[in-house]
Amino acid sequence: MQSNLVGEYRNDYNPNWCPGCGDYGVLRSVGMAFQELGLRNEQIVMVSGIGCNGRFPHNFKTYGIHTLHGRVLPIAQGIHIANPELCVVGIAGDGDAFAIGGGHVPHTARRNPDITYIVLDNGIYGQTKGQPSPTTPLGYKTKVTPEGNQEDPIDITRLALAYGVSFLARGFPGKPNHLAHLIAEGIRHRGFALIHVLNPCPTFHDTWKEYPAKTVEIGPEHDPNDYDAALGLIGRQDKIPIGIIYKQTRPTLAERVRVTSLQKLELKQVLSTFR
Amino acid sequence: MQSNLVGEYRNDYNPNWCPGCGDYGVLRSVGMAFQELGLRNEQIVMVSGIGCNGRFPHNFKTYGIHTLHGRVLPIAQGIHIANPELCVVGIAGDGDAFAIGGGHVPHTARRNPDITYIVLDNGIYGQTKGQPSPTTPLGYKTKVTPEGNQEDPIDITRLALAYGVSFLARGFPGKPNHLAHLIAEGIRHRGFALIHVLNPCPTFHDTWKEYPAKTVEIGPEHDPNDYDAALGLIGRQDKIPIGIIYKQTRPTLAERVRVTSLQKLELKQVLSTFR
Amino acid sequence: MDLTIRFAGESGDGVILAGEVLTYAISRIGLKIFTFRTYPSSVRGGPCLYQLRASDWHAYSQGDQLDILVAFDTEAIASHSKDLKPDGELIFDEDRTPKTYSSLRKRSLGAPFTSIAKNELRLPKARNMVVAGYVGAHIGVSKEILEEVVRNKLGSRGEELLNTNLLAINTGFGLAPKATPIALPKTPSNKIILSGNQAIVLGAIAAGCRFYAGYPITPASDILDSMVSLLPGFGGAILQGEDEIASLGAAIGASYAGIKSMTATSGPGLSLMTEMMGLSSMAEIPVVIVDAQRGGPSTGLPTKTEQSDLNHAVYGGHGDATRIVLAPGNVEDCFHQTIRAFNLAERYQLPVILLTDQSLAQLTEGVPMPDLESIKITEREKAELAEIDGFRRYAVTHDGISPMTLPGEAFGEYVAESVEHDEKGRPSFGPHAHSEMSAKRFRKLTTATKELAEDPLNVMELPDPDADLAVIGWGSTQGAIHEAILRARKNGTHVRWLQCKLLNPLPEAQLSKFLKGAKKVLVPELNYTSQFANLLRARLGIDAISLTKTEGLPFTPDEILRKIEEVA
Amino acid sequence: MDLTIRFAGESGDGVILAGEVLTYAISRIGLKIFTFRTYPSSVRGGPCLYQLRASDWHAYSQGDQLDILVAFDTEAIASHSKDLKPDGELIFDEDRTPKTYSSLRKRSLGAPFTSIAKNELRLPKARNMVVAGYVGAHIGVSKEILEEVVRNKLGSRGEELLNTNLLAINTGFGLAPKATPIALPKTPSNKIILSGNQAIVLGAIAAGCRFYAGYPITPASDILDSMVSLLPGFGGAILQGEDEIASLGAAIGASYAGIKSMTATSGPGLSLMTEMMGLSSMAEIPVVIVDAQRGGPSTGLPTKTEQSDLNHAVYGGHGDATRIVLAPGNVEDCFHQTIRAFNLAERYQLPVILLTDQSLAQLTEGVPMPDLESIKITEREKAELAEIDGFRRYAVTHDGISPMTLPGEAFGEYVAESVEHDEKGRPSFGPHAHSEMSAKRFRKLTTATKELAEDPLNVMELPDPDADLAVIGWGSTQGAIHEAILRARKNGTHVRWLQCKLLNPLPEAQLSKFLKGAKKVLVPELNYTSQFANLLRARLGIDAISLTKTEGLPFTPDEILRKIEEVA
Ligand SMILES: Cc1ncc(C[n+]2csc(CCOP(=O)(O)OP(=O)(O)O)c2C)c(N)n1
Ligand SMILES: Cc1ncc(C[n+]2csc(CCOP(=O)(O)OP(=O)(O)O)c2C)c(N)n1
Ligand code: SF4
Ligand code: SF4
Ligand SMILES: [Mg+2]
Ligand SMILES: [Mg+2]
Repeated sequence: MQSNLVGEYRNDYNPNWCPGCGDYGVLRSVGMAFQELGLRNEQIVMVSGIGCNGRFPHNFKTYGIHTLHGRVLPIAQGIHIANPELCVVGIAGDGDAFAIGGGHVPHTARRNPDITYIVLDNGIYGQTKGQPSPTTPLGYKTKVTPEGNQEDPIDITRLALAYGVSFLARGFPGKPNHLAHLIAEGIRHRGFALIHVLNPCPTFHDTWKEYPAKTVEIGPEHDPNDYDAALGLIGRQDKIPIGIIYKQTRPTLAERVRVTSLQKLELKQVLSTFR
Repeated sequence: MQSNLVGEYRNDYNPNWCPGCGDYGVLRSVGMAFQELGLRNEQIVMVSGIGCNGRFPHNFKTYGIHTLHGRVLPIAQGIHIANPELCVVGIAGDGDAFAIGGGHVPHTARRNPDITYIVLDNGIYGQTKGQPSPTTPLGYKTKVTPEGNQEDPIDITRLALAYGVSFLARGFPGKPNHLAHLIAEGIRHRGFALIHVLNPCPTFHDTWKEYPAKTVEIGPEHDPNDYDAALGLIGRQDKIPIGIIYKQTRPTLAERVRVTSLQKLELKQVLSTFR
Repeated sequence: MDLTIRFAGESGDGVILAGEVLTYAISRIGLKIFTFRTYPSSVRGGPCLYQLRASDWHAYSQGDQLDILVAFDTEAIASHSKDLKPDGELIFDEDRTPKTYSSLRKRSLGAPFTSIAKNELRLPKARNMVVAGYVGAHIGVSKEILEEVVRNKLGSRGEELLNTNLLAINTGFGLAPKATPIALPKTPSNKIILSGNQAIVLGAIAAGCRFYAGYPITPASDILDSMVSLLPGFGGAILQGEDEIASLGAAIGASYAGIKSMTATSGPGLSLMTEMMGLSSMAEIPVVIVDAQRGGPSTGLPTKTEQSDLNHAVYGGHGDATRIVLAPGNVEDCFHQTIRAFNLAERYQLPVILLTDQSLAQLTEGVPMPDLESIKITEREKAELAEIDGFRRYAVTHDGISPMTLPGEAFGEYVAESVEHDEKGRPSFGPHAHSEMSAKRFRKLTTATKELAEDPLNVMELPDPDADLAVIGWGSTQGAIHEAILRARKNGTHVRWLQCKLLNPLPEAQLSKFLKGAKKVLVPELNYTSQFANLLRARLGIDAISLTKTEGLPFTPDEILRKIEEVA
Repeated sequence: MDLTIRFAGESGDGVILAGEVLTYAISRIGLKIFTFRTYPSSVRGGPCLYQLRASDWHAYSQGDQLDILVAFDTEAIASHSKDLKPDGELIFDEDRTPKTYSSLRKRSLGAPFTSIAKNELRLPKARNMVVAGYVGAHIGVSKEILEEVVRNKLGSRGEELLNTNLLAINTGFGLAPKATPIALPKTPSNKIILSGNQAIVLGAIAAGCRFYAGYPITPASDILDSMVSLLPGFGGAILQGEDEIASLGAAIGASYAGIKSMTATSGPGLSLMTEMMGLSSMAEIPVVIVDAQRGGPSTGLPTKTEQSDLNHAVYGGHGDATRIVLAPGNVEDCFHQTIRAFNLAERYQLPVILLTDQSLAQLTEGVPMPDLESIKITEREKAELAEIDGFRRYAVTHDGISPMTLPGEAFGEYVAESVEHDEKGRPSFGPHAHSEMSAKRFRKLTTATKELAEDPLNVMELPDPDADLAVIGWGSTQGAIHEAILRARKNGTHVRWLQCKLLNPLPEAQLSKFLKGAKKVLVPELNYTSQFANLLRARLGIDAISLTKTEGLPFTPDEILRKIEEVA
């Protein structure tokens, strides 16, 4: 039934992902989130980078822009400032978001644009056929690391908290309803929401078996408004918590700088001050 | 007397910083650190970015490279890999290191090259005459933020810990001996050492008065090997701690990937496998 | 009447402000003015220079030699005396320069400016205003006009500041020797005084720009600063990006969502923007990029002028990418070409690069008050919407221009694409899509060439069908060339001249027409590799004599005149 | 003897491996081989193609039409039948294609490959090897040679894998109809089979490259992969950068410290590297940059070929920046031009860009075993050190080349500079420093032009003083042009041909000599805007007829031949 509902947003585009790719599940969850929120198609702008997930927007009857590798956030911010009524959803891979595009994240977090940023973290460069990404686990063998990856992976949630993102959640396409809910909450949140998706890549980094055992849903005892509790949560060694990790209300970027139709100055007058 | 000692490394170059600029003090502390370590001039490579501090290397009778805005770390890593015997010292401003160059920091931290990275944080773009940098305090007025800066500044030490830098210290040119000691310890440390310098810019962001009252030296009760203690330390609201915040021993980048003179393969043989 | 005054001293002396006060005053009297300045490369300290040329004739450049040198210290005398005309005057500060030193010059005037500011006014910082008053009186500007200017500039900054500055001006005025050696013609004028950078900001606002994103860089940062002070008043927004890539990215995003957007940078930033420029070409999203060129390559000479980013503006970036390149020739032109840049970006849905350089960006000129009513604004072509089977954003049209929709408009949904695509914006890597879409994108430039064929903004011309020698220039060299041409003609040399402002696509028809019958072409430009001369050869087969200069400084009219006389 | 076989199917069918086994086998027999492949744009799924041309004649390109189409499924028949010669053969899988469908062709051969692999071998994945054995037998390759190849390729991957593959090959071999229609000449050869990317990696290692930094990007990523498997064995180091800027930065850093360094990328990455390339020019630090071009602009066509980064390679980047651009014409050339790239980078202390494209990077050819002893290696000029008053790193020399030192060498200390500087590398913004240093830097290119004037690696030529028509090509078009020229000559058409491998600075003397007496020049290239033709016009005033193709595919010899016949 849900997939029917999602149909309102889905078009006839055929994704060309490998069989079993986590992206299929995330796609469905995104559609479910739109459905849950009852968004109008034309109100949605999906901004993707380059990677296997780059063609996410093509699957929806919404606005979208398939940008460059690593540049989802700057472009999404421009859209948000230009028209804060839009629902701007960014999609990027772990490599796109945290290798080539990593420099944009802290500054986006500081500015707090009303953007939901879904990072599909498969711990690998899928599109370019299997090189290590910033989140590839230590010791994992890839074509570039035949003896196993020797660089400590980054912890996306730890970085997000250090950067001060105002909404942080983590989900898994193996739990599509839960993930859909997180995405919907991210969109509801007024500000920069980062959704970290633990995303299996059966072709180069298959975690379908691993995550169901490793992840645990965050319970109601966790107060997402508590920064220190959030820090504690992501520091857990035993399990990977999924759910809403952190949440904070702050003015958005557009609330501070947005384009308006208010014109206080007259150009003619301004010109005459230059005498 | 100290300035005499520094003379072994200083040349006749005249820095053109504004009177009272913090850079003068840092320059002296860097020389003192070289002195303390008894480094040979030719062993040192100073790598600077673009900013008021970009001409640091020119003041020393050492090797150096004045690079591009934001690119100190990639270039310094190449030097370190090519010749791990060198003492590679990076110098960059807050804008250079954490705005345009911010994307390189987490990946450098993960790789842990044996580089000492001195970030001269004056909370402003000095060279371009006073625009806000990523560390400009909230509410601070600049030409670009006439109503006061509205973006939360980043916390360099928090980012550094989230990134996993293996040595983190903070100093202040108002305490030149202390700062010199921190730099020397950073150079001694085998791995990526980030020295966060609270650096006054009397022209655009004068903190000469502010810091002596706000800073406090880290006492012997702090164990820099304790990550959580380090996190606690930088979370202090009352004072800004200066001293060695964190320290960890890990293999360096060059230890893992360095260029060697060992040649295990013969090109001729390799070629004949392509039949 | 043609008067060139240079103010020179240490950064921090207030050299620039003194010069500016006189500039505004002289402009109010009705003279043409032209000024430029150099900044020290360090933030403080280092020599600093402001040069003002005033004329009732054609003063299109900063001039060649000085009539008056106002030296704030001995150093300034040492560095700049060589540029004084043989009978030029030196005005110096007796407190800072030994009489013996200054009396080396025949004509020198001095007063103890430092001690007057310190002891009489008890305000050492106001020394520059004392000097301004002194010089003003000396060249025959009235006290009233000087006061008007100071009031207009400082009126909003508080009574106290205003009053001390007025006092300083008046004190200086009184000090000047009564015999006024220079008589200025007076026909009060309503001109406004703008730098190139300011004219660009005002032009952008006039064109409808409501989003500006930029990363600071000399000599483009003033644009960010001016935007901050003006754009919000027009309902616009500003973003200081974390780098140039983010800045251009945000501008493209905002434009995609329907707001006219701009960024400004200098060489290193333009290089960083290269990949993002390609996105604007491929996804067909209008955007305006200002490049205030400086000496290159690499970090180069941040505070010095050069015209060496032309190649990159025209050819830079991987792949075959569409773009339009404009280069204004003076401050007034900066205003109009910026408006045009927005119009062309909207019309042809591509990046438009506006090339200025440090000298044009930072010099000031008197500019006639623009007639705002006559300004024409172009908007992007909007698609008619209907719920058919999907909007064809990249519809293959005869002129290459495909109507657009904006996010928020129902039934106009589409994906703007960075990879090759079909008409609907869906990725398509087949041979047909790429050849068809490449042709469609470049058809826009063919259309532009047609639509702009007669546009007077493409070129500025002084034709002469009898002249064998044709000079073709571009960008900020306009003033120096203009003046050289007039002087050459005065000398009886036949020469025709065209300043090209549309650099890509080139206005081939206008160029051919202009060149008809010419035997030799001289192309003066401020770079090492004769970039524009090579472009003319590549595009039009013109073999030009190239006059280049790679010193980080503008041409003087004399340098160009000499070359004209040499090759004519 | 000239045989073109295409293997087509779905990605995942093992199409490529089947083709490769036959390639190696045929090369061992002594035929010239030439192969190319296309990848689907998605990671898995989508059509996939491997084409092999074998010849005892001049097979310089992938050929025009197919002698044999090996179709793994019906889809492949549908898409590729049109490329079969009228009397070409179709080999198909009876399990996947209805007989009726395949019998549309006169000459078709089928076997139930899928069910044999599944039921007889119990290894559905080995189907491709069954096909390889079948095709091998059909065209007359011996079972022994096929087995040798499989052993050489899979020997190190374990007994079991090897044995099932040998079994599959043999099974397929046995299935083929006994009457062998094609007789292959046999003169065993020692050639090695390399892709362009592999040849570059081996060339780099031969040249002394000991540091490679790169960021993955199609179609350059194979270089990173091959470097990983080879460079450490030679004592070298690899860094996968966080982006292209970091990768080139690390390479420049390592080179500054004395290690020959390289990076490789494709269009989008090259655009991102623009500013960093300028640093290499300004600071005079040798570095080699490989650009495996793909369709552009922007993200463009990642898996398709194009020659549209030439403009950027030659002109890209702000400021007047020195660089050398090379473009190898085939796989063997990739090896030698890469060595040369390092030699020139070291000699002239600047960035050298090596332009390949997707087709050349990923096609494979049989290459004569290189004579390693004859390879000449150039090292950067080392400074004589003495404790005088500071090392003049940027000494102004007559040839522009200033001797260098390396960190670690006492008395050689200096600061490599990104801003304009004096001889010692101290920032200097005066007019003199910039003009002198610009001239010094560009003098290196003048020196290069002189030193390389006669270098046979600059060009490859088939001259003909009597031919009015001259063809000038560059890069990967070499094979298709070569073949077209030979065919044209066979047809009696007079035509001369030069393939240019040194693109900046252009080998003007060789070009002029080659062109002497020619009346028309034809420039075939794979881009929309005739980039090389325009470069020739800009630099040499040559007005060329341009033959372009913008389909993401290489030229076929026939396309070029037709144009030659048309304009000759
Ligand atoms: C500037 C640039 N550099 C490199 C590439 C090549 N590239 C395309 S996708 C990709 C990595 C994709 O990894 P990730 O972002 O994790 O996405 P995934 O494919 O794993 O979903 C790279 C390196 C590019 N398109 N542009
Ligand atoms: C690519 C590029 N963009 C912009 C600039 C201009 N620029 C020079 S220094 C600087 C900022 C300097 O600030 P910071 O790094 O904090 O150093 P500071 O001057 O404050 O010491 C900028 C934006 C440049 N040189 N290169
Ligand atoms: S490579 Fe991995 S991420 Fe990409 S489509 Fe295949 S399974 Fe998905
Ligand atoms: S502007 Fe600030 S940082 Fe720069 S030299 Fe002056 S005081 Fe120092
Ligand atoms: Mg990934
Ligand atoms: Mg700073």
